[in-house]
Order: sequence, then structure tokens, then C-alpha cells
Amino acid sequence: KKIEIQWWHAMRSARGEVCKALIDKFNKSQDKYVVIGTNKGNYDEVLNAGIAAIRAHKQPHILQSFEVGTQTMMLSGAIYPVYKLMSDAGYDINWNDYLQAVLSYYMNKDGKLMSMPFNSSTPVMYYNADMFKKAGIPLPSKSDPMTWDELGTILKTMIDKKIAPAGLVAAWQSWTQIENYCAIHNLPFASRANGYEGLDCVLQFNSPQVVAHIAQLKDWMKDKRFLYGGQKYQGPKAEFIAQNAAVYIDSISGIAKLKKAVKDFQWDVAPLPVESWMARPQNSIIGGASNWVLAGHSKEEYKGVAAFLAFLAQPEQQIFWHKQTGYFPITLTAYDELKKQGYYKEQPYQEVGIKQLNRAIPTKNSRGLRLGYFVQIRNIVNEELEKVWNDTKTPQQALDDAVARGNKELRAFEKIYN
Amino acid sequence: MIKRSIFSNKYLPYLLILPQVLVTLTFFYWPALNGLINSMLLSDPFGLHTSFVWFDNFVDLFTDPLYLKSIGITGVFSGATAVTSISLGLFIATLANRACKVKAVIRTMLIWPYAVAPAISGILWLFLLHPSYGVVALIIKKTFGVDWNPVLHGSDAMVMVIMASAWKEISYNFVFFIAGMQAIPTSLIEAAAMDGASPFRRFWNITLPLLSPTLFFLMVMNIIYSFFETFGVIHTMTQGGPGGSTNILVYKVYQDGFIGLNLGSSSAQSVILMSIIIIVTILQFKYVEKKVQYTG
Amino acid sequence: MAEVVISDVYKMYGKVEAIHGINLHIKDKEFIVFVGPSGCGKSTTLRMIAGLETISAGTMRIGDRIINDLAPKDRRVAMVFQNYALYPHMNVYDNMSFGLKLKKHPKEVIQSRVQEAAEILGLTSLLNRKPYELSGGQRQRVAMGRAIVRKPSVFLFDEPLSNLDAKLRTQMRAEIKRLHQKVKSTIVYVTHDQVEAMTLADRIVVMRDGHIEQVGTPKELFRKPVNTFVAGFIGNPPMNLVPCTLDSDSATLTCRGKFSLPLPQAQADALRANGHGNKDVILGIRPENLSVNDGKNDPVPDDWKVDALVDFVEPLGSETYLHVKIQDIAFQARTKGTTTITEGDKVPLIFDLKYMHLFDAASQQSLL
Amino acid sequence: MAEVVISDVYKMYGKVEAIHGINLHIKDKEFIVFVGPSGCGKSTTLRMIAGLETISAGTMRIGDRIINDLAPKDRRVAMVFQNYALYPHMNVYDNMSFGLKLKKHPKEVIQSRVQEAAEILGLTSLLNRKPYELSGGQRQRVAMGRAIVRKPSVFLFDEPLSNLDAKLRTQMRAEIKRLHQKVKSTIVYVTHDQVEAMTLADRIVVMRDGHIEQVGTPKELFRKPVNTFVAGFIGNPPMNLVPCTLDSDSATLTCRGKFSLPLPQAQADALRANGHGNKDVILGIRPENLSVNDGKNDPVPDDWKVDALVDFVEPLGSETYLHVKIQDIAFQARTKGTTTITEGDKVPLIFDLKYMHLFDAASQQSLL
Amino acid sequence: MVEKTPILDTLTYVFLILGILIVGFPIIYALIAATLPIEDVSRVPMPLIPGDQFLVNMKAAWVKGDLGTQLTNSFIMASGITIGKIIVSLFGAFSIVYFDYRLRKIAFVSVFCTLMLPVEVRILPTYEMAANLLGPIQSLVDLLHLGWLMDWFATHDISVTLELSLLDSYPGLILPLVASATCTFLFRQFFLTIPEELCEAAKMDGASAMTFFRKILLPLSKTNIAALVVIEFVYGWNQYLWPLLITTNPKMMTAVIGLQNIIPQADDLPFWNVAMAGSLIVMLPPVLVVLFMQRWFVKGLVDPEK
Ligand SMILES: Nc1ncnc2c1ncn2[C@@H]1O[C@H](COP(=O)(O)OP(=O)(O)OP(=O)(O)O)[C@@H](O)[C@H]1O
Ligand SMILES: Nc1ncnc2c1ncn2[C@@H]1O[C@H](COP(=O)(O)OP(=O)(O)OP(=O)(O)O)[C@@H](O)[C@H]1O
Ligand SMILES: O=P(O)(O)OC[C@H](O)CO
Ligand SMILES: [Mg+2]
Ligand SMILES: [Mg+2]
Repeated sequence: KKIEIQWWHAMRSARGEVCKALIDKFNKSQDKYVVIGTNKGNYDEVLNAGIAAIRAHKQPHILQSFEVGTQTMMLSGAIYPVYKLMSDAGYDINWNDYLQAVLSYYMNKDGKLMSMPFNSSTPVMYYNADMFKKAGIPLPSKSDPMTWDELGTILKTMIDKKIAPAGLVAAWQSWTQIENYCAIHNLPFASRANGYEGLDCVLQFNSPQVVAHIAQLKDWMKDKRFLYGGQKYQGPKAEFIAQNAAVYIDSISGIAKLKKAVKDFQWDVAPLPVESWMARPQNSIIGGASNWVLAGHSKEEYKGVAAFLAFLAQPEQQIFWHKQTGYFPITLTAYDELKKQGYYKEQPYQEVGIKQLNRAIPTKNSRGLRLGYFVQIRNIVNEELEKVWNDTKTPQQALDDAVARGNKELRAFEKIYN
Repeated sequence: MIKRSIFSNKYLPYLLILPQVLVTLTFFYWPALNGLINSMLLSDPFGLHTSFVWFDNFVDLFTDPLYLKSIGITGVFSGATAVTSISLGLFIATLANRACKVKAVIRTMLIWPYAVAPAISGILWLFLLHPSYGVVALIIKKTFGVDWNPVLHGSDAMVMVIMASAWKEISYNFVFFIAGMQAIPTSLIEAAAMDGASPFRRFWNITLPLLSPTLFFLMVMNIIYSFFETFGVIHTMTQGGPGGSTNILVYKVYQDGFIGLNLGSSSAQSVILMSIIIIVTILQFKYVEKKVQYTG
Repeated sequence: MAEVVISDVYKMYGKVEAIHGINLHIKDKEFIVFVGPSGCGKSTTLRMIAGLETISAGTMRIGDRIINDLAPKDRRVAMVFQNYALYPHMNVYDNMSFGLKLKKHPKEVIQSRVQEAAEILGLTSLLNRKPYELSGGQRQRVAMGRAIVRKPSVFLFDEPLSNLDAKLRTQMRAEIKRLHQKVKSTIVYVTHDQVEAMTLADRIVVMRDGHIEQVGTPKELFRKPVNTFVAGFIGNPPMNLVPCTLDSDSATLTCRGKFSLPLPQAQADALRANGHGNKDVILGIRPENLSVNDGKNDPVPDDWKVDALVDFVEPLGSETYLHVKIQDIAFQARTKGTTTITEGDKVPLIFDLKYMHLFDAASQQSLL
Repeated sequence: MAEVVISDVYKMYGKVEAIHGINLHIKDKEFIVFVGPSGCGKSTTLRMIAGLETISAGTMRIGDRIINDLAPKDRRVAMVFQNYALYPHMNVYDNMSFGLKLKKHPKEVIQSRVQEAAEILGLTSLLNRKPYELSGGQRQRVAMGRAIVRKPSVFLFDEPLSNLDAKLRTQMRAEIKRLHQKVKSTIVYVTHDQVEAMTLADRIVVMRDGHIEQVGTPKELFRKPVNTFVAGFIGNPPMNLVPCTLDSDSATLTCRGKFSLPLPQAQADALRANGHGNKDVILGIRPENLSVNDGKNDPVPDDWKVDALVDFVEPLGSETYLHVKIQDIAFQARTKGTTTITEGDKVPLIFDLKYMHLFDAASQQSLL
Repeated sequence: MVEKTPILDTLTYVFLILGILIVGFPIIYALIAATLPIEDVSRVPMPLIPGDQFLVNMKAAWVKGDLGTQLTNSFIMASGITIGKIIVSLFGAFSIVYFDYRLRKIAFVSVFCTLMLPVEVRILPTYEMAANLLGPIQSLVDLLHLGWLMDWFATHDISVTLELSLLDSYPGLILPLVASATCTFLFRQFFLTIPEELCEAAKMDGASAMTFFRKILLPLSKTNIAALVVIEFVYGWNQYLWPLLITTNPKMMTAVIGLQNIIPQADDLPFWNVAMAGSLIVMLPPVLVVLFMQRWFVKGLVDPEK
């Protein structure tokens, strides 16, 4: 009888199918283990399901958690760190072969890898190339970011010419408009190196620059240069697909969906805009999720888990994954292989994200975020931003409040672990 | 009340009540006790690190403007839902009561929304009220010139969840009102007619006062409904948003407890909700005792 | 003038005819009582007068106004319902004044009228009570009070006493009688209680199946019932009704071939005059006109005595009901409470034919 | 032998004593009727016999078995409830056979017993009907049938007729009487209806407040009530009870100083013999022993005539109740239906003191 | 009544028809949407002429939402709650009404304390309880610092507590919702209206307590049971928060929750036609139950008030 390995993940629709293909491939490649992949909803829901299962002692072997849950998982005491698992199972892995910008996000303070990066992304800017052409605007560069001011002008032109009903939409507003904005402009999101250096960090994203950025977006709302598409339902992506918006900021993982869903116009990818005062923009930070191995299973099963994780990291799998979904190939080997194949010549937009990620040496502000109760903090940021969009608060007020409320969460979290 | 004709048996009554007691103890009392204890704990999401903090969670809640706001939101939401569905239910029942001959048909046509799950009601109404393609939203925008956008505007979202919640309660209220009206002796209405009361007068001076027990009962039931069962409506329509403007208490319990994993605070909120319900229930029974009597 | 004139009135419920064309002239200030078995149409008739049911055909007149299409409130009638129909949420004062308030009478008028009615009915100290704080009799009085204050020209009562216990019923009966003497209005009163009908009515209307069978004073109904239905309906214990044949000479009755009785001269003459000889008839005789020979009786011809067997005896103390049989024909007789007759006794049963009734067997109509 | 012997029986409901030690010997095959005002303990006593209430103190015996601790089903008693208590979901046959089935009687026995009972009660054609398809009287009969099939030695009836209308009640009364003659069992019957009690009972038990006031045949109770309570309770219209004083000679009664009556010799002698002179008493006289001079009466001494005023008249057809007043003392008299006396008449009221009752004003006990 | 109010009468009917239309509008609209192809349904405003895609959309909803499985789950859950509640409360009410014993009052009061408390207010601890039925024992273990023992068990593949979790199981979906006093209360009220003489007659007939229950009480409660079946079935079917929490395995998910998966979300195209088709399918069973058993449903709803 084969040993069953449970994997709970958040990959649905286009990405879900790719996951399924990978699992099938693994199951066929050997006859000792069988991986059962289950979609447990979106990122929040998977994390919740996982935590609930851990509390109920019914946890799966592998749990996919988005980057926001990293701190929570790391400190939970319910995990089997990946570096340990791999060495216990006898795998000698060359961690230097991995994309360091990604690995560092998931390492503990001793530099040990706690979870296996799986689907890593970063936000980029999609645009409706047809509209750009129609408006006579040259297509943006794939390597040099445009400035926000330039974007503003472009959008204004398009709206004035009635080429686009609205300008910009942004998914994951906290991630793309604040977290990554901070990273790219080398602003602290939180103190103590964005939380990497201690639980006693405080949020700092209410800096004048961020406030100004949000204020600008708010300003753009007036003439529809910015459109708030909500957190869910028919959200930003749908607006872009329906050609209601000309520009759309989202994770590189959007590629999979756009490839599938967009039939009647040309689209392309560019790096995120940068403020004009930022001459040398920093790298963006990653998003997506990693696979956590949960404690409480047998040695035999962990062998299977290790085998599966190792399988996923194989260049062949990574290349397939990258091509299908847009997520980064996680190892340099795979990346080099792709370059060698000339894939990026063929599909240049696939490289925009990875280049944006690698364009500078990460600083303390752009390494990533390591915050407790980050899920709630995101919700708070979302809520407060919504209050800006619907005129209940000024950007300054909203961000101050978000910081204050978020700090409360951080303190509560700190209290638990002290 | 005790029946005077009782059976005497040593073990049988205990045996009979056992399943009920067992289920109640396991899934009510033990959890309630646990909830009470949890409400005084600070705990990590995994329940591995806990510390006893007495009433800190409660203090935090009552000093948290957002919680207070959530109470306010719940008040507005429940009040509006109850008032809307009760008044519409009463209105239609009054009409149906006049249309004696087709009463049964009308009942059939109105009764079914009761069976629709709140969550589905949420989906249906979301489809009607969605800012980009909902028809009703379109009508609102066109005819009233309102910038209807529940994704963005808290008040619009509130109106939207109230509509979806009130809609399915109308049928419930309707059934009770119709039954209540039928329980009023016709001779009372006839007496009022002979006293010279017009149909409106009869409604205001006789029917409505005599329906007051029903009205009160429905008030309580509707408030309980809008406090708890509307979870599905909120979850499918707004998830408490935008900007927390539809984050009613029970949704906050869920958000803080199951999404935010702040179990202590969530338990404290549960305890508060429980107390509210207990008070409402006591009130209800007190009032029911003093019910108006129709004939003797 | 508050006479009520009912002319050829019909009532249809859907396709079913409940009242089949009735005519009745109720005089001003008269106390009229409707009696009859359940479902005969008493309430329906009353409710048509009140305006609570539409009149399907015919006309009704109160005073000199045709009321067919008038709303109840415009008919100057007031009604006391069987279950009183007091407004449970209003106190006695409000119950009584509700109608006046609706008519926008000035406050002082209302107050004085309610006071007056309350005094008549002894309710003065109860004006602030709610109906549920009152006894059955008091509620009944409030219901009357509510009618009185409106100073209607016609009072309508639908079995107003049937929810009360026996003692209270007797008492309230007296009160209604007194009320009629005081307010001097026309009263139409429905009951199924014979005693009420007999003691209260100026005239009684006996109904059956949507028809009026007889209208008359209590005495007339008792003494001269027009048919077997009325005869059997009025009086307790009910009249004995026995099928007999009348000889050609109208001089002798033969009861089911078992025994014969010579008729008194007066009756025989009357029958003969009307040509009623030689036919099947029904003899009606009340229990009190049947006596057994256990004390001195009015002297009667010997041939009115028939031998009978006592089947069983119901002694009520003050009087005794005897169930006797002449062969297999059962009779009920009424005698003193002190009688010594017991079950199984053979007694001579005396028919006091002076008080006899005679009905046509076919039409059931009275022949005398 | 199914005599029922109740010895010193008490009943407590919690701390409240409802029955205060009663003694009663019900003979085999006797028809005993309990009467008394509401709440006096009639039902309680019956239910203790049935085994539906525990006996707080004292003993009950049926035949030669002490039944205090027997379960109802083992007492060989059967009960007919006021509301019949038919099982609504079972047809007549199942209702009647339910008890027998539970006792696991063989099928044929059950069938024959039910058939037999159904025949006695004329229910044969209704065996497949459900209770709601039956009329009130039929339901009542099924309830009796259910009792009969169990062949009990004692039948218990708790106001079995009070849910029926007047006519049906009379009819069912006769049926119960017939049943008693047929099944020849002991019957204990509770009612608040005097007529039922008088007509059905071999002996009547009058209860008040958990005590037995008097036990006797209907005649005994009517003729010789032991106290004012029984006197007022038995007879309809009730006996007139007037406070009077008896002179020292025990020869004359003076009623509230308004008028005086000389006592008949026999009564005066008896009173004098018992030393009852010169005391406050209550005169009891039944309406039928008060006559007005509107026809020939038994000759009575002239000084039994007192002038009276007719307050109002209730003519019932066969008889008439007169409400008369001697100054402010009200009396009810009973006279013929043919009387011509009307309200406001002045009449001589004749006290037939041969039938008078006299009670001690303090103890309310009979003095004669 | 002789009363001429033609204007009022007309208004009555006009408003009635209006009321019915308004109440019915969401469904009518959903029905139309469910017949349209995706292009039509995403047009603004959506055309009000039904299309021909009804079956296609139904099938899409069925497959996409795995409604077969989920409807089965819903059905099992709703029936389980219904049957469980009714049985438990019939026995409970019988015990409370027809017996006198020392703990009766306590039993009565403790059960009725739960009358108005929906599962939502005790959701968290109930969840914990369901997650680990041995919670009470576990807390004892914790108290005695025997945690290491559990860990040992856990890491050695001997799962003691594992079996007692109700998560992702039918008992977990059902049992906690059976814990409610409403049915018991209603049965108690009903039993109290049954004439005592009926019980006495049965006693005189020699019936034991259980015979009385089986032969008399149960048949008499038929209509009440029918009424509660309707109400509780609808209640069970429409549960949301509880199944949302207690099921994580899609094979155990109930239909109302599962609908979430076919409502268009951020990643999807606006397949509202499919979503509406799915909604219609999922709401159909309870709506049918209510419509067909209206009489009992109304009785059940209205009686508790009395
Ligand atoms: N609303 C109605 N619809 C149809 N038929 C009716 C209605 N009201 C009364 N009836 C029928 O009309 C007839 C007369 O009824 P009505 O109530 O006048 O009788 P009643 O003499 O008052 O009887 P009771 O003594 O029982 O009150 C009956 O056959 C009854 O069934
Ligand atoms: N179950 C009980 N608990 C307490 N007191 C009771 C109970 N049953 C009867 N009583 C009291 O015992 C007394 C006798 O009651 P019982 O029912 O025997 O009266 P009754 O003579 O049958 O009256 P009725 O004519 O009204 O039926 C009353 O005072 C009554 O209140
Ligand atoms: O869409 P993904 O998978 O790239 O994730 C985006 C964000 O990182 C979620 O937190
Ligand atoms: Mg009537
Ligand atoms: Mg009694």
C-alpha cells in the first residue's frame, strides 16, 4: 500500500490545474508514495484550515502558506523545519542554487530555511497594449520602470481620449501599493528591519512618501485614473480583462490567468512605476507562498514529503511551473536553463518580474517582511485604504490609524511569545 | 407546569432525558464554559502558548473604538433589518387579510423565501445590487442619480446587506402576522365597525394593539436572526467591508477568531453576545407572561 | 320611530341559501326574541340587521330608512356579541366611549353618557379596569354599556348569556329585562334557551331552516303552536306527540289502533266545521295535561282515562316526571314531587283533552 | 362482591388538605352520585377510588381487597371521563379494545367483548370510525363502551354528561340508567347537575369543602335536608331561606320583625320537646309550597296568608315563577302556567307550613 | 360586512400584486440569468428575455461546484439534524412533562437555557469541542503537565485523540446543532395541551409509560413532528457558519458553503449565469419542502408563539 501524503494548497483554476499536473507526475514517477493535493480555498482560508487542523491534530503533511503567514508559522512550534527534514531524509541540497531573494524570506534568524519556497512572485504592471497603441503612446520598457508621474500623464491621455473607461486598477493593494512601494523606495514598512530583528518592531509605513503616494492615487480617483475594484468579486483583474482599465498592477502569477482569459486584446508587462525622486530603485519583494511541513507524522511519511519537495525543486518541474503560471523558477539552474533555451526572447514578459526582483542588493527595507498577525495587519491596511477611497479618511489619517491598529496587533503577538 | 397524571418510574425519566442532557452538556455547557475561560486567556493561534490575563480581553474590546463601532453597526443593521422586514411583513399581511378569498394563494406565493439560505439570499441580491452590472443597482443609479457602489461606500454596502437580510425575513413575519390576525376574533372587528371605525381606524385601534404580542415576539426573533443568521449574507456579500462598515458583531467574532486567530478576543466577544441573547430571552419571557388576552 | 321591517329577505352564502325569504314587522320598543335549532338562521338574520352581512335580496327598513346599503355605523343599531367582543387592550371607559370618540362627540358629552350608562349597569367603580380583570357578568354588562352609550334605536343581542353559568344567567336575564324597561328601545335578541325566550320576549320568532315558523307572544306559542315543530320546541319537558286517526265524525281519536279518546265537544265541533273528519292526525298533549290518579284532579270524563304502565320515574323533588307506556306508545307525564308511584306500577293515565293540540299528519299544521 | 368502603380517608395536595377524613360505605350494585359545589372534592374522591390519586391517609376497600396501593389497572374499576378521553387517533374498536390488548387477552375474547358492548350501546355500525367522526352522544357512548368491555366491578363517572347539550343530556341520562340495570355493577357518579343526581342515584352524597354533608336517597335529601346547605343545594328553584325568630313557646315564627306565622301543631310540639324555644332560626320553604291565591288550593289556616307584592313574573308556559316581596323580603313562588298574575299585583302569599323546614341560625343544622 | 370601499379594495390588490412581485423578483431574475450565456449575463443591463442555456448552465454549476456530493452532504446534514433533534427532544419532553423526579427541574432549566442561543455565539469553543471531543480530558492532562505523554503518542504514530475529532465528519456537522432546546420546548408545550385524562385513561387501561408514549403520544404528535421536520430541515440545510468551519475537506462540504466556489471571484470571469443556476439548485430542496408541506410548516411556526 502506498503512503499517502496530504498537501493542502490555495491553487485554484489555472494554477490549480498546473499543480495537479505536477502531482500526477510525481505520483507516476515512483510507487511508494501518493500525494493528495487539496485546494482549501484562498490563501487566508488555507492558513486557517491548517491552523484549525493542527489544533485538532488532523494536520496535513504539507501546508501551503502565503508569505504573510510566515512569522505565524515559524513561531508556531507545529512545524518540521524544511532544512531539518531534508537532511533527516538524507537529501544534501545546495541551497546556494536557489534564488536568494526568495530564500531569505523564509529563513529563520540563524539563516536556516524553515519552509520550502514554492510559488514565488512579485508584483508587476500589466497594460493593455492595444489601448496604448490606439492612444499613440509608446509601449513601456520591460526593464526600466516609468515614473508614477509619467504613468499619470499616460492615463490622463487615455481617459481624455476616451480610449479607456478608467486608468489603473491594483490587486492586493496592501502588497502592491504599500509593502512593495516601501521596498522599492527603500522605505521601512516596520522597524527592526521590517520585523526580521525582533518581535518588538513597530509599523512605519505612514511615512510622508507613502502618504503622498496614496494621496496621489486618491487624487487620480477623481478623473478615474485610478479605479478601486474591491478586494474580491469581479475585482481588479476582471476590470482589466473586461477592458475597463488600461493598467493593472498584480502579481506575476496573473500571467496564467490572463493568458487563458484574454482573447480580444494584446497585453504586456512592465516593471512597477517608481517615483521620480528614486533614482535607483530597490528590488521589489516577493509574494506568493511556500510549503510548510507540519509536525506530528511518521518518519516514513516524512521521507515521502522530502521526496516530493525535492521533486518540485527539480529544474524540469520548475521550468514547467514558471512557463505555465508565471511564478519564478526557484533555482538558478532552472533560470539558466530557461535563458539558455531562449525562452525569454520568446516570452520577454516572463522575465520582467525576476529582473525587478534582482535589480539591486536587498536592503533591510527590501528584504521582506516578518510580522506577527500579518494577516490582520493586511486586513487593517485594506480597511483603512478603503476608507481613503470612499472619502471617510484622509490618506494621512488612514495610514496613521492603520499603523496604530497594526501596532496593537504586533504587541498582542509579542505578548504571546514572551 | 406539572401534569397531575404522571408516571412513576425510577430510572426511565433519567434515561429519556439523557440524550438531551448529554448533547446539551457537550455542545453547550462545556463549550460555554470553555468560551468563558478562553475569554480570559491570551493565546497564540495554535494554542501552544497561553497566558491568563483576567479581563484584559474585555477591557481591550470596550476600549477599542472599532469594537464599539461594530456594536453600532450591528445595532443599525439589526434595527433596520427588523424594522424593514417587520413593517413589510405586516403591510402585506394586512393586505392579504383583506383579500379573504385568495389568502391561501398569497401565502403560497410569499412563504418560500423563508426556505432560502441567508447566504443564497446574499448571492441573489449581490447579483441585483452589484455596482457594475446589477439591475437594481442600475435602476438606483439611473433614477436616483446616486453613485451606488457598495464595494466602495460603507453606507451602500449596509443598505445592500440589509436588503438581502430583510428580504427573506418578510415571509417569516408575514406568516406570523397573518396567523395573529386570524386569531383576533372577527367579532372584535365587527364591533369596531359598528362603533363606526373605518378600515384604517380598525387597523390602528384594534388590530395593531392586539397584534402587539406577535409584534414583540417577531421583534425578538428578527433581532436574533439579524444578529446571527445573517452571517451568511455578510460573508457572501461584503466580508464585513468596505472599511469594516458591515462588520457586525458575529462576523467580527469569526474574523478575529478564525481569520485573525485572536482566540482570546474572539471568545470574549462570544461571551458578550451570549449575555446579550440571555438578556433578550429573559425579556421575551417576561413579556410573554403579560400577554394581552383576547376573550377571557 | 324604530320599527324594523324585514320584507322578503333572502341570504345566500355563495350558492347556499341560508335564509329563504322572511317577512317580519318588529314594532317600535318591542322586545323580539329569535329562537330555533342551531343553524336555522337566527344569527344570520340578526347580522343582516346589524349590517355585518349583506342582504342578498329583499329589503330591510329601520324607522323610515331602507338600510340595505347602509354601513353598520350608520344604522343606529348596537350589538352585544356572544363573546362580548370587548377590546381587550382598552379599559372599560375606553371600551364604552370608543364609538362616541370616533363620532367626534365632545368630551363632556362622552363622559356624561358613559357615566350614565355605567350607573344604569352598576359599572361606575370598574371604569378603569381592563376586560380581563372583570368577571363574566361584569364583562357582559360592559358589552351592554358599550351598546347603551350609543343611544341606538335598535339593540341587537346574539346569545349574550350563553357563556355564563346558570346562576349568573338567571341574574343577567333579569338585568336585561330591567334594561329594556329603562332604555325603551327596540330589542332583537337571539337565544337557544327557551327559558330566556319565554321570560324576556314580547314576541318570539321561531325559525327553522331559514324560514320563520311562527311569530307570537310567549303565551300564544305555548298555547297555540301552529305546527308540530313549534309545539315540540316550546315547553319542557316537550309536548307528547302521538300519531292518531280522527274518525269521520270528528268525534273520536284512535291512537295507533291501541286506544281511543272522545274529543271534547268544542274541539269536535270546530274540526267538523272545518271538514277535518276521517284523517291521519297527530295528537299533542303536554306532560302537565297528562295526570295519573294519585290525588285529586280536575274532574274529567271517565273515557279520558287509559290504563298505562309506569316505565320509569324521574323524581326531581318538587315534581316528578313519569315515563309511562300505553302498550308500546310512550308518554311523558308530570306530577307532584310527593307522588308515591314507582316503576312498574299500573296507573290510569288521564288525558286532559281540554288542552289538547291536533295537527295534520301530512302537513304537520295545527288543525285547531 | 363490589362494595366500596371508604374509611377515614384524607387527601393532601402538598400542604393543602382537600379531603378531610370521609367515611362512606357504597353497597354492591348501588348507584351512588356525588354532588356539591365546585372544588368540594368530588373528583378527588372519585380519582382516589380509581387509583389516579394516592390516598394520603385512611383506607379504601373494594370487595375484600384494600386498594390503597394497587395500580389503577389492578383495581377492577373503569372510568368514564368528562371529556371522554378517547384516543383521538384510534377508531372506536381500537379505543374499546386497547385495555384488553394490553392485558394480552386472546383475540377472540377481545372481539366478542367489544361486540357485546357495542351492541348494548348501539355502536355496532360505528366501530371503524375515528372519534372526530362521532357526535357528542356517540363519543360518550364509546367512552362507556371502553369501560364496559373491561367488565369492572365498579364504574366511575366524572361529570360524563356536562359536555353535551340539554337534549342529548336527557337522552344519555336515560341510557346510563339503562346501562346500570343491564350490567348490574356498582356505579360511582360525580355531577354538579341536580336533575341527574335526583333521577339517577340510589343514594346521593352531598359534599362541601372536603366533607360529606349528607348521604341519602334523593327523597330523603329533598324532604329532610340536614342543614341549610343541603336544603339550598337540592331543589330548583332553590328553597326560600329566611332568617326568623322562634318565640319562647315555639309556636310562632317572626320573620325579620315584618310578619309572623303560627307553626303547625306537630312541628311546634317537636320543637318544644327539643327545647328549641326562643332562638334565631332560619325558615326554609320551597317555592312549590308557597302559593298565591289564584285558584283552589289546599285549605290552609288563614294566618298562613301574608300580603305580598309581585315584583316580576317569569312565565315558562307550563308553569310560572313568581318573584314576590313581603315588604323587603324576597320570595320565589311557583305557580301554574295559566296564571294571570302580573307584575305589580298585590297577592296573598300562602305559606304551606306543613312542608316547612327550620334550621338553627347559628349552626345551620336542621331543627326538625 | 356592508361596507363600500372600492378604492381601498383596488389598492389592496394592486399593492398585494406589487408586494408579491417585489418579493419574487430576485428569483425571477436569477431564473432568467440562469438561462443566459455568459456574454448576455455580463451585459449591463442584463436582458430580461430568457435564453436557452439553462441546462448548460445547470450542468456547469453541477460539475463546477461538485453539487452532487455537496447536495448529498447537505441532505445528510439536514436530515441528521432534523431526526436527531426530534428524537432527542421527544424523549426529553416526555421525560419532563410526564415524570416527576428530583432532577426534573434542573434538567428542565438547564435545557431551556439553551433555547435562544444559536450555535453562532458559542462558535469558537464549540469548534474546539468538536475538534477534540476529549477536550475535557485533555485539559486535565494539561493541568497535570502530562503534555509530554501526548507528544510521545503523537510522534509515535499512536493517535489517541485523533479518532475523537468531529471535524470533517457527519457527526461533526450534525451533533452540535442537535443541541438546541427549541424542539423540546415545542413538544413540551404540545404535551401540556394533551388532556390529562388521556394519560389517565391509558393508565386505567394498563398502559406503561413507554406504551403510552408509543401508542398514544407519538401518534398524537404526528402533525407536530411533521411541522418540526419542515422547520428543522430548512434550518439544517441553510446552516452556514458551522459547516464553513467544521469542514475543510471539499468532499464533506455542504451545498450552501460550496456555492462560494461558483460565485465569481477575483480570479474568475463573471460566470453569474452558472452561479445563479447553482443557487437555484441549492435552494430548491428546502423551498420545495416548505411549499409542499406549507400546512405543517405554518402550524409549526405559529404554534410556538402560543
Ligand atoms: N359565513 C358563512 N358562510 C357560509 N355559510 C354560513 C355562514 N354563516 C352561516 N352559514 C350557514 O347559514 C346557516 C344559518 O347560520 P346561523 O349562524 O344564522 O345559524 P344560527 O341560527 O345562529 O345557529 P346557532 O344557534 O348555532 O348560532 C347555517 O346553515 C350556516 O351553516
Ligand atoms: N392536582 C391538584 N393539586 C392541588 N390541589 C388540587 C389538585 N386537584 C384538586 N385540587 C384541589 O382539591 C380540591 C377538590 O378538587 P376536586 O377536583 O375534587 O373538586 P370537584 O368537586 O371535582 O370540583 P368540580 O365540580 O369543579 O370538578 C379543590 O380545592 C382543588 O383546588
Ligand atoms: O497572487 P500571488 O500568489 O502571487 O500572491 C500575492 C500575494 O503575495 C499574497 O499575499
Ligand atoms: Mg348563532
Ligand atoms: Mg371535578
